[in-house]
Amino acid sequence: MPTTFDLTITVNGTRYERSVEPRTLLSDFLRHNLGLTGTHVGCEHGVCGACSVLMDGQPVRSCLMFAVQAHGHEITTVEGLGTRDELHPIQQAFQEAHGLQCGFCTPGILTTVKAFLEQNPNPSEEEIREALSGNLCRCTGYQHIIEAVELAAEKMRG
Amino acid sequence: MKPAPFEYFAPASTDEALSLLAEHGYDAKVLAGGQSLIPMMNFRLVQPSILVDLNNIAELAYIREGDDGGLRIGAMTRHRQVETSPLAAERAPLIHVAMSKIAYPQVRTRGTFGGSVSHADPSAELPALSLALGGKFRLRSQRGERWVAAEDFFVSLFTTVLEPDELLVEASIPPMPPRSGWSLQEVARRPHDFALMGVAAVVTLNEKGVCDGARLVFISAGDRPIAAERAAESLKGQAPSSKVMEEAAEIASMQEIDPSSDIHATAEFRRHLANVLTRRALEQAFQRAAETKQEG
Amino acid sequence: MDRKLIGKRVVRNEDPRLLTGHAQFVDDVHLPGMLHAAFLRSEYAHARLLKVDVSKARQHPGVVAVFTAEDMGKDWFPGPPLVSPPPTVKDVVFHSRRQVPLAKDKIRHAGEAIAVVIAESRYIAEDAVEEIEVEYEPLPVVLDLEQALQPDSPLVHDDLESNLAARLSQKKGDYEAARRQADVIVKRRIVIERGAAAAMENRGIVAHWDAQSEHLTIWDTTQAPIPIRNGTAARLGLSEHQVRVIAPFIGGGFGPKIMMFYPEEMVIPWAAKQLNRPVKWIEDRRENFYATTQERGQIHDVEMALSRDGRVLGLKDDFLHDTGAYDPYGLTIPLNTQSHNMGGYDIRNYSSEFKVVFTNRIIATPVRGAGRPHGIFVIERMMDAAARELGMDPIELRKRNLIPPDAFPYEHQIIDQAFAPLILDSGNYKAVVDKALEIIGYEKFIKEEQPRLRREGKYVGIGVVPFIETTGVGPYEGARVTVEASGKVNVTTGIGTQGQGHFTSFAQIVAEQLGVKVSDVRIVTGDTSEFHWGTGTFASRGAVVAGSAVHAAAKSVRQKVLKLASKVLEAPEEELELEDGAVRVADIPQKSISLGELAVLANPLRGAVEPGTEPGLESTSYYGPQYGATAFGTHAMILEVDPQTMMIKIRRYVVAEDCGTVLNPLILEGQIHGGVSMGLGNAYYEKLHVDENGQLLNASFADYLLVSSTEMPRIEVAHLETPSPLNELGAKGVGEAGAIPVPALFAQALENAFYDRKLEVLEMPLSPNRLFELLREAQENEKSV
Amino acid sequence: MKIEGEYVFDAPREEVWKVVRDPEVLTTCVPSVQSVSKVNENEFTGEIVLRIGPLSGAFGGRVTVGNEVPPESCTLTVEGTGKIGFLKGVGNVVLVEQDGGKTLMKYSGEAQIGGKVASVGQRLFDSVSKGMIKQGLDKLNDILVKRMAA
Repeated sequence: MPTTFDLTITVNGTRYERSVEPRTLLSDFLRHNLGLTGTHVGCEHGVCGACSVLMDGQPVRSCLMFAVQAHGHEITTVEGLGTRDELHPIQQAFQEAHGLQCGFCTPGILTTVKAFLEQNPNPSEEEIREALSGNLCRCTGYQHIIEAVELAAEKMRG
Repeated sequence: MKPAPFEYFAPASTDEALSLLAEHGYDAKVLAGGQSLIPMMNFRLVQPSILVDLNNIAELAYIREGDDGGLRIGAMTRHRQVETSPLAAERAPLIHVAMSKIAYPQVRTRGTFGGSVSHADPSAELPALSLALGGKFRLRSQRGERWVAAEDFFVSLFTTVLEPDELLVEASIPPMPPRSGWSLQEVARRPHDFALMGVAAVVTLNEKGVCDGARLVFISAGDRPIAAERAAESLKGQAPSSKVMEEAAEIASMQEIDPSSDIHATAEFRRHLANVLTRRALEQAFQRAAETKQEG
Repeated sequence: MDRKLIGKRVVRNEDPRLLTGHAQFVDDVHLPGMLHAAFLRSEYAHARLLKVDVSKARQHPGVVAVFTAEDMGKDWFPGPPLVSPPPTVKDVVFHSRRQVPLAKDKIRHAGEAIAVVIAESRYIAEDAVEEIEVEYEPLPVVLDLEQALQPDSPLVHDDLESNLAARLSQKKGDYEAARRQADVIVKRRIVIERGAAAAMENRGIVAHWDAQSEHLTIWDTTQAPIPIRNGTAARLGLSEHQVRVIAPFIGGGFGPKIMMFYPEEMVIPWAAKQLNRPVKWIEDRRENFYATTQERGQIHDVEMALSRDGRVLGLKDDFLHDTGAYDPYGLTIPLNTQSHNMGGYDIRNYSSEFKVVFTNRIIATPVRGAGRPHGIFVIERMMDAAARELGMDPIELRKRNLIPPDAFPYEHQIIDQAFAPLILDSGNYKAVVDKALEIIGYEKFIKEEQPRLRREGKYVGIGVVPFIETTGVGPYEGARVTVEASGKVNVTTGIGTQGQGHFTSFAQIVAEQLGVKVSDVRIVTGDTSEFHWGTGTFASRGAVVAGSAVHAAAKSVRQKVLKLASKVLEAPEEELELEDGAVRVADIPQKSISLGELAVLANPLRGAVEPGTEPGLESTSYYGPQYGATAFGTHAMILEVDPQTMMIKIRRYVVAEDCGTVLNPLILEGQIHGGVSMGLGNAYYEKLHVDENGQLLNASFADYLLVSSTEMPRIEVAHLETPSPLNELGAKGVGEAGAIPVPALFAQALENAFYDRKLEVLEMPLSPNRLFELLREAQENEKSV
Repeated sequence: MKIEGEYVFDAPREEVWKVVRDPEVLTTCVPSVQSVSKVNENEFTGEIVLRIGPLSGAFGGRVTVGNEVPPESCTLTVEGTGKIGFLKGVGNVVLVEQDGGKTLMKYSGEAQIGGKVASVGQRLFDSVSKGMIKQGLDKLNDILVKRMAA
């Protein structure tokens, strides 16, 4: 049997202790070991952005990290934003502006946008496009996503 | 697309990392940000038997002012840290502006300065910019420490002078001389892709407004960052004019670079772009140099 | 009809699940004891398979089984023909050659599956795949469509005389006679290359055989669950009632997730049954480039005959279509091309023959557009070439040839992709073109802005391209609408859904009829245990065909509601209205009963249901159009190009669209935006690069370039509505529309930008490098003249 | 992929021919060769462990020599297969005498790369092949210069 590593990780505020093979990708760990299947896997080579999660508040590709590397860190996935009954303002904005179609790329976009709006609460359209450059979407042509981010920024500014 | 198995070490100090490298040599692969290495591992193009992960080495992540007034950047400094560093913006604006061109936000939060330089991808910005700014790198192994100038560091595709037991621990970027200007010009299919062609120009004017020195370094123009020395030399002693810039562009694009053909661009198109971008880069760099002259 | 909900910007019912990560996609299915599969795929595009040695892989710790074609025994046979054999058009040739579960004896495209490893984890399965040893005898590769038809070409299928898979010609009027009358003949060769659909979610299947109940459940990323159920049952010798196929949330379809019967769809359920354990296979991105179908490869030789005053007298287009290694999907794509070759123009004389060619490439099946962008690219490029030849404004030339509003239904006298007569049902084409021209400010741009920009040294061009889209084809779809005791409404339909907003647009249709809130209508799609009949989501037919079935079922339930309520409330049906989840007597609002209460009354626990009636407020309806509804649109673009670097910037993008009755403008606009982004990919970014040996050189998102947020322009959309007379909703499809005209539009705008060079674009997609080469060629041609 | 180029050796043609025609010497000049064994006069097999930065892969390979016209020209065929893909190259080598005891080598051929490495590594082919050929020929020249000196 290959060597496994014991790791402690906090995901969406919950602490988990698990034993993993070092080669286990963080994306697979979140989805299959922790059952947090909201994080999606689209390319596994770091281009599509569907697997983006926040590590210590910063957006990262979970397919380009090994789970062991998240030992001792805090991860936020889409499940850590709002709930179905109480959507996070970003999620609300995405529904209102129709910022998603098939919804597959959406979790990675929501986490990316969360970090982005925390750093830049009043972004221009160009800055939004820049911020989303690492998240591919095949359905929307991005326009409604951009409008959703503008709306979310407005909601979060209050 | 799942990586093959490997043995994993996550040393907490540089010394510990060096001892692991000394022990495992060629079999060990260093994992810095992993934004180039892990995709290759996922494709199983790379199957290292041992990974030495530097991400727990806090002492390697810093941006400091150098004794020479330039910048000292620890190997494990994330691109994002450089991108948001006022010190970097002030001391090495060329590097600072390049940061937003490196891949995507999510990659920049992981990718590291030392990792990018050590990976020595001829299409990457940081190797070329380090060279354009006359930077040097501090390499350490259990055998000792050495400084290597950027111009001596890059050997060929993905290959540097780093020995298997050696680690790049720090980059030193000197300040530009007074009356210097710079420019980074790139053409990429999409803004965040590897550039089809790119050029970094750093020029210095003397008090009379004549070019005192220039550096032109090309991205995606050969098997390593390519410095166009003869083109730079041709500018020396000249007052900037479109004629001298065109001549320099011609020399660099036709004689000095050695671009490849791939599915995105033929070597011929790359040379054409190099010519166009060199002229644009020199124009902007001289413009900036002239402005600093007025300020100074 | 006064509509309360149809046509409104209703937010989507499905979003909260998707936004919180709770929507189930195939890879989210986790079953106890589940195993994971990985395929060994051919490195060669064309080779004899001499030996496959799986012995080492079988020994690998954690591996449960390894199967090759040999191991499948009598269960090894090709997939079904998916689209029935071709119609009885004169002299049609069609050789059906279908894909196999695992390659035996011969490899016909790089990426063809050779063996499958089933292991405790995907990681282990991939480790073991590397231990399979294969001996190949490489064969010369068939790639070029013209060379493939030469007598000395190597053969993709050794038992055929040539690589000709099919041939079909269609004629309308008399092209030769038109040619003789013409003042001007314009001839061009147009080349269209392949691209990938590249849905963000790759394909995947989970199969679970329950030996005790003898029941097979399959979760599949398919656009067509019912055909997959039927086919799987047939393959495994089971009743259709023993197989349940669930297409849960799907991360984008765009065509290739159609009822392909992919090798994996044949192998995984079979393996799960063999091993009596659930098996999951999730395609990775690299596999998606090698194992998922693609589209677009064609070569056209076109001729257009015109009169001096700009009337198109006739069109002739003979073309080659690349079907790849097999042709399970019949003639859908080239027939679509033939149907769109005349665009929205009144062309009386038409002649077109296509030859479908086998090559050593992945199978071609429809990808968003499905042959239509090709047809539009051809006719629109010809229009531009003709305008230049005639010295006429390209828009004026188009306007002179548009089908006038009083000519509908317009019969083309050829057949469409569904073998039905190609009839354009309705439209007001000129109004749509004018709308696009008005929004983009065509006259002002041409007369004022462009000259000014040119004086500034800028290369800024304008393009305007009209197009048709045949949509909503048969055979049929069905739906069942049920009012439940809670007062909420349940709707089931057989189609799958991949992000088109069916959970909302269908709910709007039902809510409109039953006076309930859209959010109180629950839509179930893509589960064969919920609805037995239907085909799938393709050809921009979901909203039209399934939507019409939903509409019919909802109307029928409304009748039942009114009938029962009339009895209960003791009021004539005409005086009743359905509002706020209740039936009430108009003008006497206190006299009302909720739908929930009515549903309970309709399902009595005591007493008797009257003879000749059915219990429940429920109805099932089907809709099958005689022929499809045809949408029309016009896109316009202002494009700036850096003449030195070939980098582009789209300054404005306008869409005027007439897809009949608009169900939900928010969703409609989303569909258009997405289509345009894919079309822009087909115009300037997305190309599958295959080398001379059939090796794909860009099997990653680093090298296969999807349009990202930084390239996409803002799109201005205007709607015009000419309801289709073919269905009660008046709907026409729109799912593919956005993608169709973009490459033609881009080419036109580019040529217009390079006003001082003789640039002519006769290929798609372009790239900066290719544009650079074309400009060089143009320059050299000019020199040599 | 087309491969084409020229190289000038600091040795006379006969000497160059000898080493080119001796796959045992020739294969030692292929960067990263691990082992070579002779099948017959014209055919050699061996193993190459290719290392390009982090990329590394073992290839089992075969070199055959054909169409000999001593000391002017021959055809070299190189085939290799490994975990990350396969490679096949056929090249014509022509030697032309130059002044001062030097020899010009002209080579041209076709290389076919397949499998995993082809599908995602195309950006690197040109650079890698150029680099490897240059490295190999430099090494061959070193051997020649040493032989001449000896």
